[in-house]
Amino acid sequence: MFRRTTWLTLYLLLAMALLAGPAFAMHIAEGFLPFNWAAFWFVVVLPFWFWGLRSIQQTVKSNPGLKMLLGLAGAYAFVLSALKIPSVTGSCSHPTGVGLGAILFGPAAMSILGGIVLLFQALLLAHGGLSTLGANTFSMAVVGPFVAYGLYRLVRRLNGSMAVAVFLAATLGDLMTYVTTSLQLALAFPAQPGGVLASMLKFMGIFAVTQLPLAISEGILTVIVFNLLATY
Amino acid sequence: MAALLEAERVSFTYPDGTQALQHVTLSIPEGKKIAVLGPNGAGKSTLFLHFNGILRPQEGCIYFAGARINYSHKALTDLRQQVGIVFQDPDSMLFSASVRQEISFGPLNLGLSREEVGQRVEAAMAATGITGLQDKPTHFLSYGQKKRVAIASVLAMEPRLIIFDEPTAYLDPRSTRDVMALLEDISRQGKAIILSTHDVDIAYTWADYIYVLAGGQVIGAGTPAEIFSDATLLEAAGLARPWLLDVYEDLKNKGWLPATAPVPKNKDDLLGLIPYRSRSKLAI
Amino acid sequence: MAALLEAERVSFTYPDGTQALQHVTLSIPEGKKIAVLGPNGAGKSTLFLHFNGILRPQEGCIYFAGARINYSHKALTDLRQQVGIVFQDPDSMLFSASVRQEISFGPLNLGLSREEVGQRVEAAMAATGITGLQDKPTHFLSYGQKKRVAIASVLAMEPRLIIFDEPTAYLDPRSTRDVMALLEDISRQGKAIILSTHDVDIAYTWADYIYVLAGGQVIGAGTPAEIFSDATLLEAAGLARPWLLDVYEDLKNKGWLPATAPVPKNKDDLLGLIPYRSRSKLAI
Amino acid sequence: MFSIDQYAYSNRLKNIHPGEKVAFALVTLLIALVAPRPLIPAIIIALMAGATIGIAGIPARFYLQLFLVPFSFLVAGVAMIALTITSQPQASLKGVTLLGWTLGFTPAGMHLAGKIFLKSLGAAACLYFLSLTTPIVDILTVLRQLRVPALLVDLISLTYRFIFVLLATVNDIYTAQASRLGYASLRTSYHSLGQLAANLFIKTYRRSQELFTALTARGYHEELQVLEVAYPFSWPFLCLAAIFDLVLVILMLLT
Repeated sequence: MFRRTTWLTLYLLLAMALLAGPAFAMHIAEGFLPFNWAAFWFVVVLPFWFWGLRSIQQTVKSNPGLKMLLGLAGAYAFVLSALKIPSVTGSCSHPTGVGLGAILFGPAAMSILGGIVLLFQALLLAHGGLSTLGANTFSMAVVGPFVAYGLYRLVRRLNGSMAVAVFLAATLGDLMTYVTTSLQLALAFPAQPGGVLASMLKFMGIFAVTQLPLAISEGILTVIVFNLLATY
Repeated sequence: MAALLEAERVSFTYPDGTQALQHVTLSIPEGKKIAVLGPNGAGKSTLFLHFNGILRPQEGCIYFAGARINYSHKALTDLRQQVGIVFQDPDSMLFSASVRQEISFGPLNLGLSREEVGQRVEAAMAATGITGLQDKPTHFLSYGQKKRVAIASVLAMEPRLIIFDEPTAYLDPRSTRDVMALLEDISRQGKAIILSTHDVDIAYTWADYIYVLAGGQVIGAGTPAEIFSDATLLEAAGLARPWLLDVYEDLKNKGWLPATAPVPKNKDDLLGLIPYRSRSKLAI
Repeated sequence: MAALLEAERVSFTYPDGTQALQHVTLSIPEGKKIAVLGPNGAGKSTLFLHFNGILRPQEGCIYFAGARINYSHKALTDLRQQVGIVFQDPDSMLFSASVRQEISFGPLNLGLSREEVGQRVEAAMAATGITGLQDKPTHFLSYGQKKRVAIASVLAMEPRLIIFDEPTAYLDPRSTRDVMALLEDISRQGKAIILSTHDVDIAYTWADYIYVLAGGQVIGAGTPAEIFSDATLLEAAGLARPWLLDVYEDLKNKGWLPATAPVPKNKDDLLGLIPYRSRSKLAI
Repeated sequence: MFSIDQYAYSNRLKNIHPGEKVAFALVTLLIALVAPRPLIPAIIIALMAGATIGIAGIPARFYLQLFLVPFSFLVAGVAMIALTITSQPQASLKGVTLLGWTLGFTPAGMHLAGKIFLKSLGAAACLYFLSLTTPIVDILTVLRQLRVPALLVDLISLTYRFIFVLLATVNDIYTAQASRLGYASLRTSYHSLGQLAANLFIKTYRRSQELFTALTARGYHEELQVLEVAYPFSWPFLCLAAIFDLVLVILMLLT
């Protein structure tokens, strides 16, 4: 009897998690991380914020109009992430804009812009949180953009086509974001038997189903956007 | 006159709590020129978005060609083909790389053949006089040209009713004249037109029938002469009177026009009514 | 009348090759109401950006209060305090979500004390009638209200000349009236005003003097009566004639007004010119 | 456009000094995070809900709906924490065994999951108290007073203002596309969305240039200086908040 209930609960929980919304599923919710880990990720992200701010400061000095552009770019990223993309699986989901932003503005600016977007998602939309701002910034505004930007540059250097470079950057940037989130959760909550690795597999398992189609959708969309931007 | 489009007690409140429409009932006859007047925020744009199914009434219903809209995917596709909207800001209507691509967007989404689409694009460009611009990127065009492209992009879908939301706002006088002439052409082809405008002179001269909206309600409906002779209505809607009527009234009050003189429809009518002052006339 | 601002053979070409201004020479007298007319793309906005030093003429020069602008940091700060611009789209002018903070931006840039800034903000809000909006965020305001905030943000710098770029575009008749009344208030305080508009009726009635731009050149300059009686000029600039003049001319042609009758400045003037038809008058 | 934002400007605690609200929310959030027992987050939820609904006047229905936002993440996350997969059978493990691997729950895992769930809701209650009672404009004031770099505050402030402008633009473009059947099928939807994102970017770029021009015309030079609104300190609020947090801390140390 207990077995069956457990099974049922497990099944229901999984179904809910999958159906209830891949929307913003990657944001670690407010208060979810223990204090030590929440603080740890702030410490990790801090140098990137310093670096990003310094790099913006330098460009703004030589070109004061850039401050307005970056401020509006933050709004752009926020608005973009509020759009719904129809996924190949039929459900709807929100793009992260990680790849697009990284290629357009570079990873340094993205660490700041991404952090600002996450702040507003927490304050205006109740997605994510203040205590998890450091962790979420690390996965979505540091790792994702770095991977995306690095891949984009790499493929372009290897004479890969623009479309391939953009697609790989956006898709893998997106995927690496959720791998990072899984790692963050696994570090905070290692499995009793099996430790961090087992825990990470658990979290990745649940994200893989929701995020893989989304990552591909976002890759396709980003390619379309870049093709159009190239005509301007 | 058969009604092409009807709204019956339509109410709509936005998620933020703004009550945009309250029990709006009105009827757009086939092939006629209808002006919708009212201050900013009166609910005109919200009403128009109901006419092609972008918004769905929370109360009441919309009828197109006698049938109640059922909001199925197919019904919406049909409706949006039949009811075109030329939005106020051409910049938010144009998103393609070239003029030709822009105009083909709608017809392609209708699932027409490439040939058919090509023909429609040609026809729409010819009708709006932009054939010469077809290969230009849309963002290089002047404001007036963009407006024409926006109109062509709706024309190419061959709708039976076209809604123009403030088509002359921000246009210079010559472009305004051109756009109004284009509207006249479109009307002559038997299409119904709804025009929203703040220019009372244009509305008075152009419209067959006028609806006045304020605070989400229809507060007046009638022929231009009826609407603009109702001082209370004009005050409530913050509308001015067309200068034509002011001069006409003044001339009548001062005894130059007989009390039975027909109300002039445009400037030429009015000036035609004014007699010459000559010795022979003075002798009467 | 001393010229407050002068442009002398100013030419400017954008980096993309668009020749926006060609040898533009004009003069704005202190405390007067100047209208600048011309089609979209005539170079009006480019000219205005020269007036407060955002753009620097590639040829020719700009004089403010008799002195040639030297484009040093200090000179520019001074110039921008003296010459304010209210741009057409308030959403591109307002950077802050707080009305009060928005208006305080300009005065703070002048290096005034916090107290002085606070007083100026209050005064500017009172003058534009937006004191009641100060606690609302910008994104809750209507288009017309944002326009007022934009005007207040310029007023707070206490400039001697304010440039209004299409202040009535997209506004409904009542808001248009309100904005024009506000302009009248500002003018009465002795400030010079430059207004660009497509509304010839407004320009005719409002302006002391008119410049007509087309293709980056000044193609006409004169009093409203002079400008609008020059048919060739109106045709070249794509301008319509104010209806007031049409009716006036017709009445004159038909013999109702003496050839020496003063050209009416507004509707009341015109209607005042039209005599009553009475037995005694007919007997003359 | 965002209900939370609307309430932030219209709630009954709007005129309390923003510094006090920020401090109260963050200190309580911290207590929720470090509290070892589930009792503390439970008290925090109750009191924050009371303050937000009862004192600030936020409708209860809307407030409860807000807790549904992180719900899918919480349920999935908590389920994964509770879930144990192992090949070494444990006495306390209840679940299904397949091919020698057992998939199930242990009482310890369930307990931990429940604790985290409650703690998250407690923390969320603190976040919601802040976001529902304190307008972003006021939060920016606090950031400036805390000597956060001006550049960062300017960027946050610009982002906030233009979120609304760009959302209106997105709405216009989307409506125009949908009117011409741009979202009639999956294929056209992708194409239309791509156009929307690209166009929005171009418009964003142009707007930033226009804004720069307009601000330069008003004497902009490197910094977006503005006059701060001076809120008086509210001693009653400050005292209540301090007492509340103090009680929580004592409770935490005692248990």
